[in-house]
Amino acid sequence: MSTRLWHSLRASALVLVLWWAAPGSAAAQGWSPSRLPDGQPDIQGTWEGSADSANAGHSLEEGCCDPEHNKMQQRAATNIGLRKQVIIDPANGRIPFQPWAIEKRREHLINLEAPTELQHIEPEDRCSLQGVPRSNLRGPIQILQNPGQVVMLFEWVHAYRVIPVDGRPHAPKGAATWQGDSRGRWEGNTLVVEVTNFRFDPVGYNKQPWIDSHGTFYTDTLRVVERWKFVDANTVDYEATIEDPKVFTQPWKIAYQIQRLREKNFELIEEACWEGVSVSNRLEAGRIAVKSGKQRIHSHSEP
Amino acid sequence: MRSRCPMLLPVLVLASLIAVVDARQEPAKPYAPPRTADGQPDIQGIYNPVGTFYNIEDLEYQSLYQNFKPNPSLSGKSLIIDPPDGKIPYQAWAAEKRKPIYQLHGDPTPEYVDPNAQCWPQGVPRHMNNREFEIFQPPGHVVIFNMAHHSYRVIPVDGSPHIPENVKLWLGDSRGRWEGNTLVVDVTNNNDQTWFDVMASFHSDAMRVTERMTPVGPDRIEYRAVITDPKVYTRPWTFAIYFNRSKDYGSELYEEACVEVNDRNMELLKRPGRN
Amino acid sequence: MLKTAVAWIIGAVFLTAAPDAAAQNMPRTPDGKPDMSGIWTAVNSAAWNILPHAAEDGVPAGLGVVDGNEIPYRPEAAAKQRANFANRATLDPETKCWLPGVPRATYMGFPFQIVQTPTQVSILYEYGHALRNIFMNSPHPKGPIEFWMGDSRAKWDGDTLVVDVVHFNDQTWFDRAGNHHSEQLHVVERYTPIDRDHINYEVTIEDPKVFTRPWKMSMPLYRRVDRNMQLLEYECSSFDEAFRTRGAER
Amino acid sequence: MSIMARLPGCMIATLALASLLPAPAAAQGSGPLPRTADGKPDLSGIWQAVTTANWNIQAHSAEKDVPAGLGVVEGDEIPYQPWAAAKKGENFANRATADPEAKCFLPGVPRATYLPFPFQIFQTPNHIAITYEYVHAVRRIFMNSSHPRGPLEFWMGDSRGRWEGDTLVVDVVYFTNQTWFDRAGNFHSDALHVVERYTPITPYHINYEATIEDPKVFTRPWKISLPLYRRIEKNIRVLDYECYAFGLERTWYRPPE
Repeated sequence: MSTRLWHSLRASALVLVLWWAAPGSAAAQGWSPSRLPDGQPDIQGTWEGSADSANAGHSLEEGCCDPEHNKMQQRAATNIGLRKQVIIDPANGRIPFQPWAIEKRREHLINLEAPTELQHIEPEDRCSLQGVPRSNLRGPIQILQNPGQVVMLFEWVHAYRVIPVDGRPHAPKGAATWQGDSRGRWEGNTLVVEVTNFRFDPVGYNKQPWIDSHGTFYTDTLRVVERWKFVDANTVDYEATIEDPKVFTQPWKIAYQIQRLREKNFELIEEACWEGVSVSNRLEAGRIAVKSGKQRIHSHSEP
Repeated sequence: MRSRCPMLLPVLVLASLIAVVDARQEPAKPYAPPRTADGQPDIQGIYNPVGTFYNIEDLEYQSLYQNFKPNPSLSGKSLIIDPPDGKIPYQAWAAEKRKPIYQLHGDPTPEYVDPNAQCWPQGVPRHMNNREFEIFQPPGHVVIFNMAHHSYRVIPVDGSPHIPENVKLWLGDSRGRWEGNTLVVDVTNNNDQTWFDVMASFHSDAMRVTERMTPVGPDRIEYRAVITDPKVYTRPWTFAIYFNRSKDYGSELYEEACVEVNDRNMELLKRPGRN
Repeated sequence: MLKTAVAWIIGAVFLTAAPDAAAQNMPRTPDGKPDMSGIWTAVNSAAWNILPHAAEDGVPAGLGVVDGNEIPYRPEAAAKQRANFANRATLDPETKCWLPGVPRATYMGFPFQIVQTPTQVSILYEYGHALRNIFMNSPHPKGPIEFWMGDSRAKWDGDTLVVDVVHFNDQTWFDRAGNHHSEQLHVVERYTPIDRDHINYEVTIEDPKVFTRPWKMSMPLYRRVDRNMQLLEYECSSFDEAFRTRGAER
Repeated sequence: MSIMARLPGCMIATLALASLLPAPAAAQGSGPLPRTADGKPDLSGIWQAVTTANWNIQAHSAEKDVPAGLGVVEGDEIPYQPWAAAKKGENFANRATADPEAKCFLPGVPRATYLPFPFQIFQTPNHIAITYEYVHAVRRIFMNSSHPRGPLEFWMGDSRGRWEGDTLVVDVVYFTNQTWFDRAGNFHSDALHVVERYTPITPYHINYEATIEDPKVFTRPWKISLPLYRRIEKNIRVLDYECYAFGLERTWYRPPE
C-alpha cells in the first residue's frame, strides 16, 4: 500500500543514500561546488553553448549559414560552418547513417531547399520542440534545481526539460514526448542524463524533432546519454552519446563546451514562435523553384 | 401558498383537509417517526407513490396510455388541490400551446413525445409520482433513488445555499430542512425540458417547487408540492399525492437501464411522415 | 450556520479553515516560505466558461469561479463577448494553439509544475509547454511591451505569493466562452497554500478599457499525488489540424 | 472529533527518520482521517479522479484534443487473450462510434470512477451509495451481504462491500458485456469480476485500486490504481450531464420572448 507521504519520504531518502555513495570522486579533482539541501551540486544559473558550437544546432556536421543567411540573422558574414568539430565519434565528424537512412536524409535535404508542402519545412522552422540534444544548442539555458530534480528552461519556443535525479523509473514507453523522458543522476560533479521515449512519426518523420536541421531523423529506439561535466564554476564539458540501432551503424558522440552567461540579472523572455510564424511564403518559393526545375540539395559546403 | 384574497385562505385549507380526512385511517395524534443517527426523522425505505402518471388534472384518462378503458368514476378528480378546479392555471398563451398534445397524446409525433418516454430525467415533482422509489438518509442529506431511469435526487439538509441561478438542471437544485417531522424542500434551478405528466403539462426554467413530505404513519407519507412559475402560470398551484411503504419489493432497488435499451422504442415513434 | 452544518455533517469536510491554521503542515523552503514546488491541477470546468454554466455536449456543467458570478463588461465589450461566443469555434485563440495567457493557463485542465527558488518561481505548463518565469522582488520592465503570458513580478505577503502581471497583448481569452480583455490587462494572482496538497488561487483582474471595475475569480489548486507523476506534453501546434491551417495562412 | 485537525508539528523534522520505518499499515497522511460513529474512515463527500484514464487506461501520447497520460494499469500491460487483443484493435479503430460512452450509455465499473466528472459517496454502516454526475449513474454498495443468485446482468454490476481495516473492499459481478474500460477500446465480457479497494490516505485523498478478472478475455487478473481527490471548492455540488438529451431540447412551448 503506497501512500503519497510514504512515497515522497522514500524518494528523498534514496537521494541522500545516492549522494553519500559517490563523495570520493568529487573531492579527487576540479571544482568543489556548494551543495543544495538535497546534496546536489548547485549548478543554478544561465548557461549557453560556446561560440564553437554556435551553428551546430543547424547541422552537427557542417554548422550552418552562407553570407546571405548570416546577413538575414544580423551575424558576421564570415560566421559560416563549424568552428570546431562537434561530432567527436566517429572521428570523421559525419553522422554514421545506415544506407537506407542516407537516402531518407537526402530526401529531407532536397525538400528543405524547395519546400512545397508543410511537411517539408523542418521542425525548428515550424516552432516545434527540439528534443535532446538539440534543445541545448539553441540559445540560453537557465538551470533551476529543487530537491530531487534539475529543471532546464529555454527561451526558444519556451521549451523546458524536467530531469528527476531521485532515481524514479522512466515513464512507460507508451507516453512518448518530443523532449524525450529524462532521468538524471550525479556522478561527482557530472550530471549523467539518460533520455528515451522520444516521440516518433513513422510516416513523414516531420511530426517529431530532428536532431539537426539537415534532416537528421531518428526512430522510436533513439536513446541519448548526456554527460554535463561541471569542470569549474563557469564551464561545462558537455558530451552526448546518440544511439538508434534502426538508423545509425554505431552510437555516435558529440562534445562541446557550455559556459555560464556572465550578464548580470539576465532574464529569459517570452519567445512566441508559433504565434508569429508564417510559412506560406516559403512554400510559395518552394513551388516556384520546383516548377522551374531548380531543385538542389540544401548544403553549405557544396558550391 | 399565497392566495390573492386572504378571505379565501381558510376555505382552501378546509377543502384540502376534507380531501385528506376521508383518506386518513390513523388516529388523530400526529405520527412521530424514529430518528436517524444524525437526528433526522427517519423515513427511510422503499415507497410506491399513489398518484398518477398519465394526466394529473383529470384522473379519468389514466388508462389510455396503456390502451385500457377510461374510468368515468374518476372523471373530474385531479391531483391538484389548489386551485380548487383541479386545473393547472396556465396563462392564455401556454394553454394554447398545450392544445395539440390532446389530439395526439395517444399517438404522439417525436416532437410531442413525453420526455420521460425518451428516458430523460422526469423532473420534480414527477419523479416522486412515477414508480417505486427509495428514501435514504445518510448524515446531512435526504437522497431519493428512483427505480425508473436509475435517477436520483440529493437533498442536503445542512442549510447550504443554492447553486448559481443560471445553472439549470433536470432535477433542479434541492435544499431541505426539517420542520418538526415534515421535510420542507425548496427546489430551484429547474430546466424547462420536463413535464408533470404525459399531457405536456410544461413549465419554464423559472419554475420553483416547494415540497412538504409529512410521515403520517409508519407506512404512509403525505406529499404536497406548491409549484410557482410566473412565466407560465397565472398563480401558484398545489399538487398532492401520498406514498405507501412498499411491503413486497424487498430491501434493494435494482438497476433499471433505460437509454441503453430505448433505441427500439424511439424507432417505433418514427413512422413514415411522423419523424 | 457553519456550526449547525458541522453538527449535521459528521462526514463531509468544508475547507473554509483559516489558511494560517492549516498551513503549518505545509513543507517550507530553507528561507522559511511555504514550498509550493510540485505538480498542480485546477479541477473545474472554468476552461469552458469561467461563469456558471449548464452542461452541453462535451461541456461539463460548472458552478463558475467568478466572485459574484458576473463580469462587469463595458457595454461594447459585452457585445464583443457575445460575438466571440457565437464564433468561438474559429475565434478562440486556443483553437490556433496560441499561448493561453494568464490566468487561463492555470485552469485549462492540464497539470502545471511550480519550480520555486528564492529569487525566481517558474511555472511550467503541460499545455503547449507554456512557461512563466516569475521574478521575485524586482520591478516590471518599462512598457509598452506585449507578451502572450505577460511579465510576472512577485513578492511574499506572509504565506501568500502575490504575483503582479502586466504587459499582455489583447489576443488571449479567459476561457472558451469568449471572455476577453485588452492589452491594458493587469492581473494580480494570490497563491495561498491551504495545506500541503491544496492552494487557494485567487486572481484580481483589472482592464479599464474593457471592464467598469476590477473583478475576481478564485479556485483551489490540487497537488497531484498520482504515483510517479510527471508533466508530459500537449504539443498542439504539431497536430495535423493546426499544421495544415498554418501552411495555408497568407 | 474535529474535522479541521491538522498533522501536529512540522513534517520536515521527521523526514529523514520516518523513511527508514516500515510502511505504516494505516494511513498517517496529513491529519487524522474523519471517522464515522462505527469507527470506519468516513469516505462521505464529493470526489473526482484527475487523470486521462478515460481516454486510455494505458500510457499514451497526446493527440488532437486528447491529453497525454502515464496510464493507470500496473505494469502498463493488459493481458488480453490473442483473439481479444485483435478485438481491442478493432474497437480502437471504430472508437468514434463503437464506444458506449459515445452513445451515452451507463459507463460500468471501474470506468465510472475515472470519468472526468465528480461523484458523491454517501456512507452508512450497512449501505454505501455512490451518485455520479455522469448520466446520474448510481451504485448501491450493500455491506456484508452476498450477491443474489445469478445469472443477472447490470450495466453497473452488483456491488457488495466489506471493510478490511481502513480499506473499503467492493466485490462487483453480474456485468453486461457492453461497457468499455476507456475510449481506446479496452473491453470485457459478461464474466467480468471487479474487486475495488478504496483506501483513504489523507482526509482529501483515496488510493483507488481495482483488480480486473475476466477468464473469457484475459489470461490473468490485472490491476489499475489511481488517486481520488476530494473536491474542496466551497459549495461544491454534483450537477448533471444528460448527454443523450443534448441537441434534442424542445422549445415549442417556451414563453414568448
